[in-house]
Amino acid sequence: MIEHLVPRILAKLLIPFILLFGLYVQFHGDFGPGGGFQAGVIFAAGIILYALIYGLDRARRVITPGLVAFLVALGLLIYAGVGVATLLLGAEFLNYGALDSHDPVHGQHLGILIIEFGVGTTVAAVMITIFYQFAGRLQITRELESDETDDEDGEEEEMTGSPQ
Amino acid sequence: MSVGEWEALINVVLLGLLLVVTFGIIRLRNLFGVVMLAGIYSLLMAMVFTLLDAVDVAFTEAAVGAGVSTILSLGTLALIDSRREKIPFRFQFTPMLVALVTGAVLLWGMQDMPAVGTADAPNQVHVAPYYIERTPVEIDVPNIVTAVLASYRGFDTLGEVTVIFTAGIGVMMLLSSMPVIGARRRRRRNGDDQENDT
Amino acid sequence: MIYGVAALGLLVAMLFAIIRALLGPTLMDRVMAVNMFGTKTVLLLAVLGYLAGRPEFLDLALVYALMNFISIIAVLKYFRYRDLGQSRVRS
Amino acid sequence: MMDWTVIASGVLVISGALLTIVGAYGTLRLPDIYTRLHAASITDTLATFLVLAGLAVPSLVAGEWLIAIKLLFVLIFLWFTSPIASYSIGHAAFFAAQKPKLDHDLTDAEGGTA
Repeated sequence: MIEHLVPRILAKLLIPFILLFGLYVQFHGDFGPGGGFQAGVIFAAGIILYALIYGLDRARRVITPGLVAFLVALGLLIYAGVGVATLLLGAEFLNYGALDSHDPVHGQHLGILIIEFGVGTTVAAVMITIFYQFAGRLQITRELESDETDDEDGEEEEMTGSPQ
Repeated sequence: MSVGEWEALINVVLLGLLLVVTFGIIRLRNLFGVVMLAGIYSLLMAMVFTLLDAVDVAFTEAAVGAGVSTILSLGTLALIDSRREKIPFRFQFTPMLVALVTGAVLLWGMQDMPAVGTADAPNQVHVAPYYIERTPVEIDVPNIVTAVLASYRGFDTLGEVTVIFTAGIGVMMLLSSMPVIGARRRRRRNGDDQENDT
Repeated sequence: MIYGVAALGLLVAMLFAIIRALLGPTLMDRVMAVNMFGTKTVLLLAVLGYLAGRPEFLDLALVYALMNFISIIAVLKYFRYRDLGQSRVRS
Repeated sequence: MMDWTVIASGVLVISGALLTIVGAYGTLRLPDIYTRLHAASITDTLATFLVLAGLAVPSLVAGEWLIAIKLLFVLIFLWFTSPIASYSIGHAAFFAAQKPKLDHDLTDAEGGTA
């Protein structure tokens, strides 16, 4: 796709806006429509657009599959970690009021912000993962086929084709 | 006409369009066309949700429908051979009967339901007043939906995130390249003598 | 009132787009109908926000305006390469 | 109360909606994908501008700058993204080996000369 000039240039212009809008939806969810789930999907869509335009290999260099797999787990851990933290502070599981000992309302604000961030992280990472796996599958299939026919060729492709 | 009447009229038109698109999806025998019509369906649903004042749901529908669902469907189509899906359209009596009876039962059951937006409907008087009254005091965020989703029903949302997490892990395990490449390496390592077989 | 009339006009245009999507005849006609439908959705969401007196709906219109074309680019890539993960021009 | 903001806003929005209908009707009548694309994308610019400008008038008069700026962003993004979409559809149609219908391909009913 990189040889298509018009989508490439305009995508270069628009991807920052998509990512910024994702962050706006993420942190503006308390005030207007939106929240972690929507923000994660929008953010992932920006990355997917990059992968579509510049190719999967370059996208995988920017956001490595290892990092994405880490983020998938991290978001859920943030969410559950907040619950454990409130347990340790002496309140019920996920009762954010305990996060601030002076002002429970402020604790609620903080808790909602953190768990929405966790939700956004997991959703964005899962969406990117699903896209990576679906889009990268044909490459693997081709490699396997070329491997069966010509073993010497397969050796080289493995270096470039295998994910980090 | 008042605003409410206009909204009702637009709602009826949107639902009619939804019906047309649904029948189109059923009749279409081409998977790519079905993916495209499903995109239109998603856009229509976002507008219906907006008219029902469910802005957060509409937002989710918008983000997923515009952003990723079509792309993931196309990714799936690229993996399978979509041109082979020539299913002949033929009328089948029993499924039609079951669908008609189920629809009739649902319509009959709808008689007892309160009208959309009725203030004294059971779902409006159960916990909703509590949320509306207590949110400014206890949580103090302007968007009550966020307060309910993230705080009052935080445990439920934790479960939803776990579902998404599981989906991601499942796709990773099913489609990931790691096991395949590992198997190939193994095969190559101990398969020098079997090279003639392949 | 005016916004209601405008919304009905946009709905008529949407009906035309759906007819085009259902009739085809080629796949690209359907893709074009979806794209056209997306643009009209942005406009209708904005008009609905004003009709209901809640211009916060504009966030929704903004999402569609920003992201509706991504799926169309995926369609181009699908038709051109049959592979959404394609990276460079094959020699 | 029919003051000038309502009239200006109404005229702009209604004319935009009319143009949208004309463009959508064009996609029904025109014979092949390339001409239909022309009809679909020509409404994306002017009709979009008219509708969104009509919506912006009352907000600007009322001094709600945030809403007007959001409308402006919607307009700008639509102006950026719909040409990409049209370009992509045209290219995809070309790669799908669709030939444009020329004059001698058309029947009389479609407005051809042959």
